[in-house]
Amino acid sequence: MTTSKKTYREAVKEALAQEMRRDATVVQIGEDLRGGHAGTNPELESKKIEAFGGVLGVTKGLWGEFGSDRVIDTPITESAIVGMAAGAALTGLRPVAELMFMDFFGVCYDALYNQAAKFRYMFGGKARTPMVLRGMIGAGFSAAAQHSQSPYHVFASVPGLKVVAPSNAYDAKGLLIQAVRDDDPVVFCEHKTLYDTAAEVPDEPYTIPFGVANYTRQGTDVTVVALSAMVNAANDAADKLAAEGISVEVVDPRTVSPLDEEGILESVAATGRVVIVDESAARCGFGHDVAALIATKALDSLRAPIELVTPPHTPVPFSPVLEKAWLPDAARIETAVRKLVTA
Amino acid sequence: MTTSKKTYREAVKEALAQEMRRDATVVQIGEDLRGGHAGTNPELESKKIEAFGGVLGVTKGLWGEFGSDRVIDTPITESAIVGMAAGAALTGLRPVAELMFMDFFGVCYDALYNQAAKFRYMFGGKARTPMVLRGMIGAGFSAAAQHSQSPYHVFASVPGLKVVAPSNAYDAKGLLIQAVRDDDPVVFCEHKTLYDTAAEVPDEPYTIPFGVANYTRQGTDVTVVALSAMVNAANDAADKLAAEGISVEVVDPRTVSPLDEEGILESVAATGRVVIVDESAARCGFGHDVAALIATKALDSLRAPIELVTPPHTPVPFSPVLEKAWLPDAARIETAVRKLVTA
Amino acid sequence: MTLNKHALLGAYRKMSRIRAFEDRLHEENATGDIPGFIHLYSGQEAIAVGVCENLRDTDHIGSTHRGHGHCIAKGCDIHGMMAEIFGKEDGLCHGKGGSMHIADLSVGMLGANAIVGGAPSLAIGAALSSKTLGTHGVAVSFTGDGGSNQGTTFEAMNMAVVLKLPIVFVIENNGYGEATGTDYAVGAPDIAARAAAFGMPAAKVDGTDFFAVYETAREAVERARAGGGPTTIEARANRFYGHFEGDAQLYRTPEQVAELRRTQDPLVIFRDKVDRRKVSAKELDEIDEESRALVDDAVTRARAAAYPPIDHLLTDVYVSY
Amino acid sequence: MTLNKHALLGAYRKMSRIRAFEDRLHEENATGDIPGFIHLYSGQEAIAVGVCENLRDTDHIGSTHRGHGHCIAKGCDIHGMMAEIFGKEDGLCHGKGGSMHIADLSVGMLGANAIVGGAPSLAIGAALSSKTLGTHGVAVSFTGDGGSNQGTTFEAMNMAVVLKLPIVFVIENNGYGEATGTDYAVGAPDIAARAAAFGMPAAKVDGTDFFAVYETAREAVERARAGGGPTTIEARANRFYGHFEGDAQLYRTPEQVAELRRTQDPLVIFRDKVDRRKVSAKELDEIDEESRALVDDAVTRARAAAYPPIDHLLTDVYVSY
Ligand SMILES: Cc1ncc(C[n+]2csc(CCOP(=O)(O)OP(=O)(O)O)c2C)c(N)n1
Ligand SMILES: Cc1ncc(C[n+]2csc(CCOP(=O)(O)OP(=O)(O)O)c2C)c(N)n1
Ligand SMILES: [Mg+2]
Ligand SMILES: [Mg+2]
Repeated sequence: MTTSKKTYREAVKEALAQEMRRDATVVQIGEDLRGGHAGTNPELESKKIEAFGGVLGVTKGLWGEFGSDRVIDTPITESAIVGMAAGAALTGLRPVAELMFMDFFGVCYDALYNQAAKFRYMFGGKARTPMVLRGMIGAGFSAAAQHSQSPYHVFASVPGLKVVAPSNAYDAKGLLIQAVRDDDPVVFCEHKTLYDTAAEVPDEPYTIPFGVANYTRQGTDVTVVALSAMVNAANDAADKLAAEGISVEVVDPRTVSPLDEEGILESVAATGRVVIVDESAARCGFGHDVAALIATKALDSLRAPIELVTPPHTPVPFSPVLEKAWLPDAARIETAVRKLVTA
Repeated sequence: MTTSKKTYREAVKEALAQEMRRDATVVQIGEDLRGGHAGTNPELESKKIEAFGGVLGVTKGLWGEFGSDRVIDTPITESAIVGMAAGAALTGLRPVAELMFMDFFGVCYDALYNQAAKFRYMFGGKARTPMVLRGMIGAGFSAAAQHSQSPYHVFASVPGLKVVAPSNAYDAKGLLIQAVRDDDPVVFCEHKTLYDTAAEVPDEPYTIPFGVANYTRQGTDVTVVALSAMVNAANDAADKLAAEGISVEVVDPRTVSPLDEEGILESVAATGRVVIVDESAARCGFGHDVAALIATKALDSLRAPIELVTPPHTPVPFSPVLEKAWLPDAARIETAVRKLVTA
Repeated sequence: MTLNKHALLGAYRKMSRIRAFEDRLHEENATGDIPGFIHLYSGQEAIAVGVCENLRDTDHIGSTHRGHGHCIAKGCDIHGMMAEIFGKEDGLCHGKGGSMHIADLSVGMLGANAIVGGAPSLAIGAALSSKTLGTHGVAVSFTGDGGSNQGTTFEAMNMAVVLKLPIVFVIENNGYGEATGTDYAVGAPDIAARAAAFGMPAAKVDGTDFFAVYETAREAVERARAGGGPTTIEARANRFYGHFEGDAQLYRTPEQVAELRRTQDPLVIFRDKVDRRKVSAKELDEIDEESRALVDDAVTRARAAAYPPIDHLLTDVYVSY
Repeated sequence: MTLNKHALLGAYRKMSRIRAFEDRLHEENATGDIPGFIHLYSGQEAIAVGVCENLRDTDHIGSTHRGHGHCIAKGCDIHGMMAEIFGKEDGLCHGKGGSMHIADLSVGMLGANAIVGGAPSLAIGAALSSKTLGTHGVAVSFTGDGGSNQGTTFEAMNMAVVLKLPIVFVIENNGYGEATGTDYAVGAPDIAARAAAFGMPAAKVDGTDFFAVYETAREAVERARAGGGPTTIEARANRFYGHFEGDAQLYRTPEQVAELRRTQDPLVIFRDKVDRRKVSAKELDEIDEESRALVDDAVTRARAAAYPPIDHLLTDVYVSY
């Protein structure tokens, strides 16, 4: 299998394109996935120009290859987007809907959590809803309080939803292909600060199973559980601490739901010390979920209290100085690790 | 101060009525709070008949006293209800909006979590949003998957929201009056199975501060943290276990956010064993939040792993036999407690 | 109107079954043995049946909390429905859904829906599937007058127009959303006109008259099937029972309800309007008898049926934590 | 048209300030020193100003992601706005909000809003306050053509009609929602007609013509203030820059934009239409000068201003965990 250096953005796009080639029932639905419908530029249709290709260019190229029937630009109408995707998934398509910023789930959450997520159970196992909802998460772009959130913990608390948050280009491609092929609704969270990060990524399609954590650093003193963009911060901290002689293991669960409980517990059992880094929330977030897992199932292996590194319980501030202080970073992780090993 | 026996339903209604009498800026907004607007029954207006008074009779009587300008029946339009309440709160009113079933937050969540909750911070402290969002939570009524949920964990994860879930009539009245007087948006969760439970409740208005837990049972062997309807299950379990010689302390935080961290940690420090009972979610729920609190701040006092009693990670099933198995009950709490004391 | 005898009897049979089903549920509910909330469809039969008689098994419908009529009209099994409403393992959803979530994808029924305004966007999804897969299928979204005020409904309408989807939005105007009058809650008196302003043909029809509904729906379904895009139909009828079982109906008087039952009963109106050369009163009486017997059997079997085994709590969901 | 000289100069001053503010931001953004996303209002000045010149300080407006023009029209301080956009402590929101969340309740500005369709329901809330408290205040909701497709917008319209709220819904139709044409995304060609179907007066107006907007808005605001309920105004104008700064604008050609700037500039049109006996070109030129100087000063001060102290991260929220 050949590989090449690809950005996270390219990896996502390649996954979508390859699945669309493989399976004619895969369609994309969202706002400005292409951009330029109607409007007035005479060259657009004839030259197959995309005016946008997604607001950050992720879907650029798909419309040219697959056309308006499979790359469906919509009005600004998220509840119809998600509801339509759910209904289409029930009836033969595999829609990939895009929410642009995941923060927008507030205008359309019913279609996701009360409808799509529940069909299979509520209908006694007689329905399947193979849809993916893609969207951007995360702070770091000065996009302010309504465009910087990471609500994957909210989605993960819903039975019936699968929730994915890849930290690198390789995982992004493999997990997205898996998501498209999955028969349950999957929420796929793309961290906006990761789009330009690159990795060696196979050119052919491949899948990464859900619920399998990735150990991005191996170590013996402290386990750091981190997800999405926080994995990079954790890796940086681990590398820095390694130089100081502290051996850190970084566990990236990759999927919030299902969660690789064993993958986390095994590492904690070995190190006895754990830092959980999480961007989602200071209360009732994903970090708390992992902490509860450990406190209920591996308490005896803990040699020190769990350290939880999250943003403060405030909205995301706009000003870059405040936003930087808001976002967990390598320095805070290092402090937490040092506290544990010296405790 | 005189008291009288009142149901939870009556306590809620009395809180609303007394606050409306005290403060002319308090208004009620929701669907069928009165019921009967327009329609065709000629007696309605002349005799001040309410056709509904809320779907379970909670607001019955308010319209007769305060009229249509302060008890505002709306179309079925939750995003306009919550958004209108938020805008009204910014501009001089103290609206109490009703969502009927909290499960409906999916159609209107943006107005709550991206707007009302964020104004104060996002506007640099220059705004206040004194609104209350009331609604029913909870399973046990065979109301099925879309009318039985308890999403207070979702609300509590939002900075800027206060979240209340009273377990008895006394708390319901005092906390609701507090909520109406509060200058931040408050989500007030009424468990539908509690409406007919009664307690001695003062007739005069009174407030209960947010963030102060109530010890409904005092004990020395095991701490049980429980909220809303789960408090009754916990109390039942405690009484039963007392007969067996196991001394259980039941801590009812009453408000999910802010949370009385000290009130919980103090009890855990004393008993060293904790069962957390929570109806919200099997993943990323309120129970996990409490477990994380203990595992990060009181690990050393723990003599055994934390026990978490939640529903399974499934939607709420309709059939009564399945719903009963879904809902945590006294028996499951007893099992968890026994496991801890014999560990 | 080109319905032959077979079609006329078939249509009446469905209306008759709905009526028998709902009237019986009204009684069964009084025994206290039916869990949860139920919302009865009696009085609106001509709408569900008038529309669905134009549909194929492979067409799809989205429904509401008041869904029994839509289920029966679209061909759901009466026994499976009754067992579901009683919460039994034999139910169409094995007891996991209940009255507000009855679904049967094998006949194109996408589910009753306990969220007002939930169905329209799901239904346009089914329409998108038809369009994309080229199946020439049509989707129908049933929504109440109350639900016609939800933003989700308007968004689905606009999307359907933009994508020219094969869908019919049926707005069942029964005069009330719970206890609130349509004349209060719908700012403009005309729901169809509101839909028309979204850029699609919209018609108003007497929803107590099967023949009128059938004709109007036929045109809309044909247009959709031929690629002509969406239509809205506002159908006016009445519900004969309360909003849910247990509703004291203070918003109308018993005399008003009696008058409605007397003058606006879709089954009676069918009998009045049907061509007597094709269909005799006796044949219709027999159908009514047969409906009651069928429902009676369904109740007996549903009551006798087993509840789901407890371990089914954890099935039908991808993973149990 | 009864505007006196003072009012005419006042209106032009606001349009001129908006233009100077946005043109300068376009340049400042190119330096890379402005954090986050900005959306410029140039080309639509006559809408914000034509509407807001009818409002009092105690009236309220809800706004959009493209909010600078609304802020200035409603009287927000230019220095406070600029500092906010640069993320500084002196900003109207002390740097916590940014371009998409500028608010100043003291002048009735309820906030720019980064959620498309966010403002309409907030604005009806302000209208409800006026009605309930008897202040005779009026609320205005600004929404784009794209935002006019959101269900939240429709729900607010219906609620406003039902409760007869003192509100004006202004739909700014600039032909695009991001890169998608209005003629694609709005199923029916006529946004005003859609609003009218909700049961309120609705007007279309040339949004490049201050005088036309002012007159139309005056009528609507007077009706609202007198208790006559809501109105919708669809105002057609163009944005001269991309959707956000950084947009390559492939959906239209540079020639098309140049043509728009030449023929549909609200400031030029104002100059053409204003009564020259009351207002001279020189006076308007002076205002433009003054606007540029003001904005220049605002940039200088904003750049020099301090960022918020880190410990402000935890203020302005009820409690820090
Ligand atoms: C989103 C949402 N809001 C409110 C309700 C509560 N509710 C259930 S049925 C109903 C009335 C619906 O009225 P209509 O759409 O006219 O249907 P009908 O009951 O008349 O058949 C309401 C308000 C709900 N289930 N979902
Ligand atoms: C709920 C929501 N959906 C999508 C977006 C992304 N978005 C921001 S501005 C915009 C276009 C808005 O178009 P329009 O309402 O016409 O306003 P304009 O930009 O033309 O002023 C979109 C889609 C958003 N901010 N919020
Ligand atoms: Mg109705
Ligand atoms: Mg626009």
